Amino acid sequence: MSILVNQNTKVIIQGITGHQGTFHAKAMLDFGTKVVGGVTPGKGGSEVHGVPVFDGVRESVEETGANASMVLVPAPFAMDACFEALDAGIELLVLITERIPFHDAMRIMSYAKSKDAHVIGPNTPGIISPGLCKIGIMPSHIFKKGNVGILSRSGTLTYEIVSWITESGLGQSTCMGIGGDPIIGITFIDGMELMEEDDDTEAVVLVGEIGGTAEEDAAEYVPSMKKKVYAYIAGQTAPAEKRMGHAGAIISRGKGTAESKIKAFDKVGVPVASLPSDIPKLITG
Amino acid sequence: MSILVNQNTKVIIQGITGHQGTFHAKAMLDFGTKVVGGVTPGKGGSEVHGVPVFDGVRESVEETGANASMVLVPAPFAMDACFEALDAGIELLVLITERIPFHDAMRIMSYAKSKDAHVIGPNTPGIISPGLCKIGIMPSHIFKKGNVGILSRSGTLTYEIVSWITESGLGQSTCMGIGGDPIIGITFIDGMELMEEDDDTEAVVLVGEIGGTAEEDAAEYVPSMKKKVYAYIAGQTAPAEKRMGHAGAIISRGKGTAESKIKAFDKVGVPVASLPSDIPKLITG
Amino acid sequence: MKLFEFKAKELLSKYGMPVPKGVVASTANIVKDFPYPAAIKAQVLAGGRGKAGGIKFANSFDEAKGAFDQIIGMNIKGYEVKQVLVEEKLDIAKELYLSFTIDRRVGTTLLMASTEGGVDIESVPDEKIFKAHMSPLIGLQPFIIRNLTKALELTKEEGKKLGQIVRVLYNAYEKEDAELAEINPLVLTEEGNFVAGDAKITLDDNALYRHPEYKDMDRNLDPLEIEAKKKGIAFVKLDGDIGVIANGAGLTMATLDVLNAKGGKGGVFLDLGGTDDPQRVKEAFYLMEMAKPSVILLNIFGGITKCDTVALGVKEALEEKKMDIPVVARIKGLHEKEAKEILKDAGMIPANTISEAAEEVVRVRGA
Amino acid sequence: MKLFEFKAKELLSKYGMPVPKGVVASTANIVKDFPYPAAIKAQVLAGGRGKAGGIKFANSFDEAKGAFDQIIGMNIKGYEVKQVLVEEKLDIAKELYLSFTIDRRVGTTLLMASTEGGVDIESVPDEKIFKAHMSPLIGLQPFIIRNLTKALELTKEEGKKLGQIVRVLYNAYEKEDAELAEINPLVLTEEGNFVAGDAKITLDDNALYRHPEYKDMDRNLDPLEIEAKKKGIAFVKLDGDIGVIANGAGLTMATLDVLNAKGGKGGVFLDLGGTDDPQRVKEAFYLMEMAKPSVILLNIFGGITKCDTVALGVKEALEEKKMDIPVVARIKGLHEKEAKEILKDAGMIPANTISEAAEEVVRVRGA
Repeated sequence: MSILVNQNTKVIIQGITGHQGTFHAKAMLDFGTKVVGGVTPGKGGSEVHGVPVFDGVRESVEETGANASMVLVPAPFAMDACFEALDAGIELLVLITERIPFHDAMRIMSYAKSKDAHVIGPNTPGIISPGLCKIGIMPSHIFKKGNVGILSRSGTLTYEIVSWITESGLGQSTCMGIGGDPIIGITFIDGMELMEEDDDTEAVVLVGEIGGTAEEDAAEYVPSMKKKVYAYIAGQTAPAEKRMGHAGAIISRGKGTAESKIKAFDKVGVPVASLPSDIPKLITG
Repeated sequence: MSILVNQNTKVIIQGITGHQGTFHAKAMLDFGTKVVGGVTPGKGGSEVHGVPVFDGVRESVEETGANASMVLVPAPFAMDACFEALDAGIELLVLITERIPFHDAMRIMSYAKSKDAHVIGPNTPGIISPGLCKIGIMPSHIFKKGNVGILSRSGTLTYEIVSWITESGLGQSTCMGIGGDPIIGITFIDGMELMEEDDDTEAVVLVGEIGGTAEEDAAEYVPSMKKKVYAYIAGQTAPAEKRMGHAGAIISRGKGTAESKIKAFDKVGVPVASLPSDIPKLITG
Repeated sequence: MKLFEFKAKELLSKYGMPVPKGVVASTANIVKDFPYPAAIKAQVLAGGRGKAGGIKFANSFDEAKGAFDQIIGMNIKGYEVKQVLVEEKLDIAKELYLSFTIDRRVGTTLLMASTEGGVDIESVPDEKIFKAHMSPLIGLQPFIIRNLTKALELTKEEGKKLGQIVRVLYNAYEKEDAELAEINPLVLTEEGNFVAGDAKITLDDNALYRHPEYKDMDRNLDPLEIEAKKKGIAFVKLDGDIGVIANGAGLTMATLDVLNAKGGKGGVFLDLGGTDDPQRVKEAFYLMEMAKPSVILLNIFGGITKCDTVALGVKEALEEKKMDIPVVARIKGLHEKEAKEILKDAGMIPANTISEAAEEVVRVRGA
Repeated sequence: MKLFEFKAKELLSKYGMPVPKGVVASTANIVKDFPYPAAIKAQVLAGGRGKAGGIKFANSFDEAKGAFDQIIGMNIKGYEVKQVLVEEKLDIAKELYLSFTIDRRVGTTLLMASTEGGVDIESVPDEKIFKAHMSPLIGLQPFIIRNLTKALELTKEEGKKLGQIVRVLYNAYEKEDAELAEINPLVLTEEGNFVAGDAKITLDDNALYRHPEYKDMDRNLDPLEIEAKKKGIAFVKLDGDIGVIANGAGLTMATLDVLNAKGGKGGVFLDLGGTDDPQRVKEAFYLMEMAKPSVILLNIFGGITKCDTVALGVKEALEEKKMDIPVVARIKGLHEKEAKEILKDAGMIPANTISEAAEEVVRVRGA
């Protein structure tokens, strides 16, 4: 098993004909993901790596039975793309797009909730269950089927950690980027709940960073879990009031420090790695 | 059992200090409904028939644990009252208010759906399960516990039919007014689904009227039910393009005629009474 | 409330909708200086006026005058033409259909558009109509316009212009609390611009309190219906001669149905609503009297409403106005006995059921 | 992007917010004709300026001049005061707090209000703060204002006026894409009117494309940070002397953390993002050079990004600018081998892990 996606997930890519869209359509197809269609207004009728392109999402859903969409359209058009997908009945949105205005993100999340749909992201590398499904832009080759579940606010840092896990001989059940923005869909807690129920996941790794209270909230949830949780926090030496690349990674008004997050994890017995490469060592003990 | 309400439903009344509010608070208390509070902005701290009045819904929910609300506030303020209730976690709204603008009603229904809450109405007399709970303005004394479920777009016409049912020796499981407006929450079909599952309901009576296609839709649903369905349609001799009192009761652009509704019921074997008083005769055969 | 074409266009124009240059007139002389050729269009709240001869074309003032004389005073589906819209004639390249309505089935707004404009949308095959529902929580979004443009197979340039039209129409529909905002035909001119050839707007009566500017607008209603509306009484004039009063819209309709089934013919539908205030009941009876019915059928189910106070109102109305119209009364429910006494006192004919009352009414009328 | 107080007030005023009469000045002479008494307020993007002596009062131009000279050029939490706001002095009856912010925890807007205005809201006890979340699908609704008015125990008259203020602030917050719109204190004057005593507005950087009017606004950023922003590179100046470049914000932060743990001190945070375009990489290195770090730590994880093209960009940058800053490079992933060759060629010091690289950087710097 896996969380949120599996071998039957049928995916469309909104923005498939762009540079990124074409590249990752291929990568996802190579991985084995059921990419059943793409959407680019005005490009309906064409194909990308054999995948049919449609002008609108409803059309693509009607023709292909897609239930998930990866959104790669530029930030100014992302809200519209999400609304279109949600109105067409898409149940899982993987919102790769960065720099979506916060007010747009709030509208997207609220509307998705009203439709009982899930949103991963925005500003996420996506979700991958090795051997089953990848919806995202992660490098497939670093992953290996296994029993470590990973939830992360980051991209490359996750790959760094994943590659250490894979090199150590362990593998991943599902690895999900929850997104580096302040307003996101699925949270650490949502992911932990799903992983707690997932038979394939034995341990959960949280890759957090400064900003917000997502890690503190996650720590509060840990005691209700049977599975072991590990964490890494980036930004321990970041200054206050400076946005560290990610829109969500900012210590503002004294909130969101790495110190507070590590303390919260310590309190509930979650080992916090001091180096990304330490994660597999913590897991194997 | 019953549908949507039962002996544990805790009800607040929004607009309790008005003339109607005070009157029906008493009637509902006399009936045995758990009226736990009322809301009238500016009247917080007072009491109506021993029921505490609050200034806001959230406060009332926090203090009383209410999960349902009867809304009696005037039409211009109804949307706000509904939003307030929904944001405070109310799960069932009984929207008695008439003449709510259609655009407001659409917003209320969509927002309620986004909160997984139910709305009965607007322009409904409410819902009653004799012996268990009444949220509404119906005359309690005409009802009797029994096994006929009633779903109606009307008020007094329903009472007329209910009194014939009661006089015939039969009784009611739940009687719900779905509302006389074009935009309503719970539909005939929603009610039929619930009644099909309800152990206390043996037969379902639909009291329809001209306008819209609610009866035709209901007829389409009938074959999937095990329980017997009966119907009455008001407005068989109403002219086109004239609103017959209810905002929803209008034959417009050739749609919504009684003829079409009766035909739809005939097709699926639903006996349609020609007089309100015929309903119990049809049920008992 | 339905708006006349010229009112609808006036309203849409405020929101930025391109409409033809036009003048409303009740006498031909007003449009002497109009730049002809022009279309002369009857202003009535009924469909199919074209077929009925309510639209003519004129190349000069003289021709316009002739057309005017033919159209003014015309009767179209029971409505007398009192005003005429003289409008610039458009160079039509295409005629589209565009509308926003409330879809009661889904509980949200439905956008419909078609390349088959200029005819009744009911007659257009379904596959030629683009339909999209819109959640009021997000409103009209760009993707809907995109999909619409594609479905109508418009050029990019046309699509862009149509998008603007769609936004304007939606804006008006929402801001003005309309039940229906329809442009049919939406004309694409030879110059490549969109213009509203016709416009139908129905405003939500329930929301008129938010739009007091329409309060006194000609409703094309019967004078008694206007009077009733002012008093907040549901009153509908019908073809027959028997007045039906009941409490509750459904019950009033049902009473009318039974009456008709028994061979009577309803002339007035009057719903008292939930009131048992004798004063309101009296006002309702005064209205009924003004409609001059041959007989009145009164049907009261007293659930919360007290029958006796209703009866009291009726009695007082009959006495004060010295009404000699026979009244057959069926009254049931709360304080039924007292009510029956009062009605007997007032000389009304009693009945126990709706059927009985209807039969009695037919008998009394025939007598 | 944070706005200066005077800019925030200017913006809010456009939406109808009452603000004190005021003039922004960088020299005292500009405010010769101001109707004193006045408040003289340092314009800096830092909190706590009152305590730091950045706010003074003046009864005359002479006094104002004195205050001016004291405040201008002052350093408040690292920010130099370059402008001063001279503002009419308010007759304060009450000081309230009012703000809208994005609550990332809930994913919706949070309204906060308190009667304890004029102090940092963090220091106000929770039970003295009214909080309400608002779904963006329905926005600010009357019931929220009603509950707010009640919670603040205002009179009906005051509540009505406050309602207007709340609506104006929400409107500005939403329309301008703000992350934060805060009025603290919201002054209730002796005459019974509300006036924004101070205003803090943070606009969402992601939404600035919708508000081009703020494009060139003084950001109080380091010149290099401004340069980087223009190029779309995430670049943050830090206290130390070592430049850290990595790809991805999380990885760059992690690299910085490891470096600091090993005794180094980061002077620049530079996130290359997902690019492997040598031209972009070169631009980033030019920026880094301008920051004059003692050593550079390059950390690339090539997942999708190809390590060799990144390496190529680095090499070209070093060569073209004839940079003699030592670079310790840890590079891993796609085309790792080729990349290592290129880096070796360019004279960079190789490392296998982040820890190793950090240790090497500290060693090189010390040498």
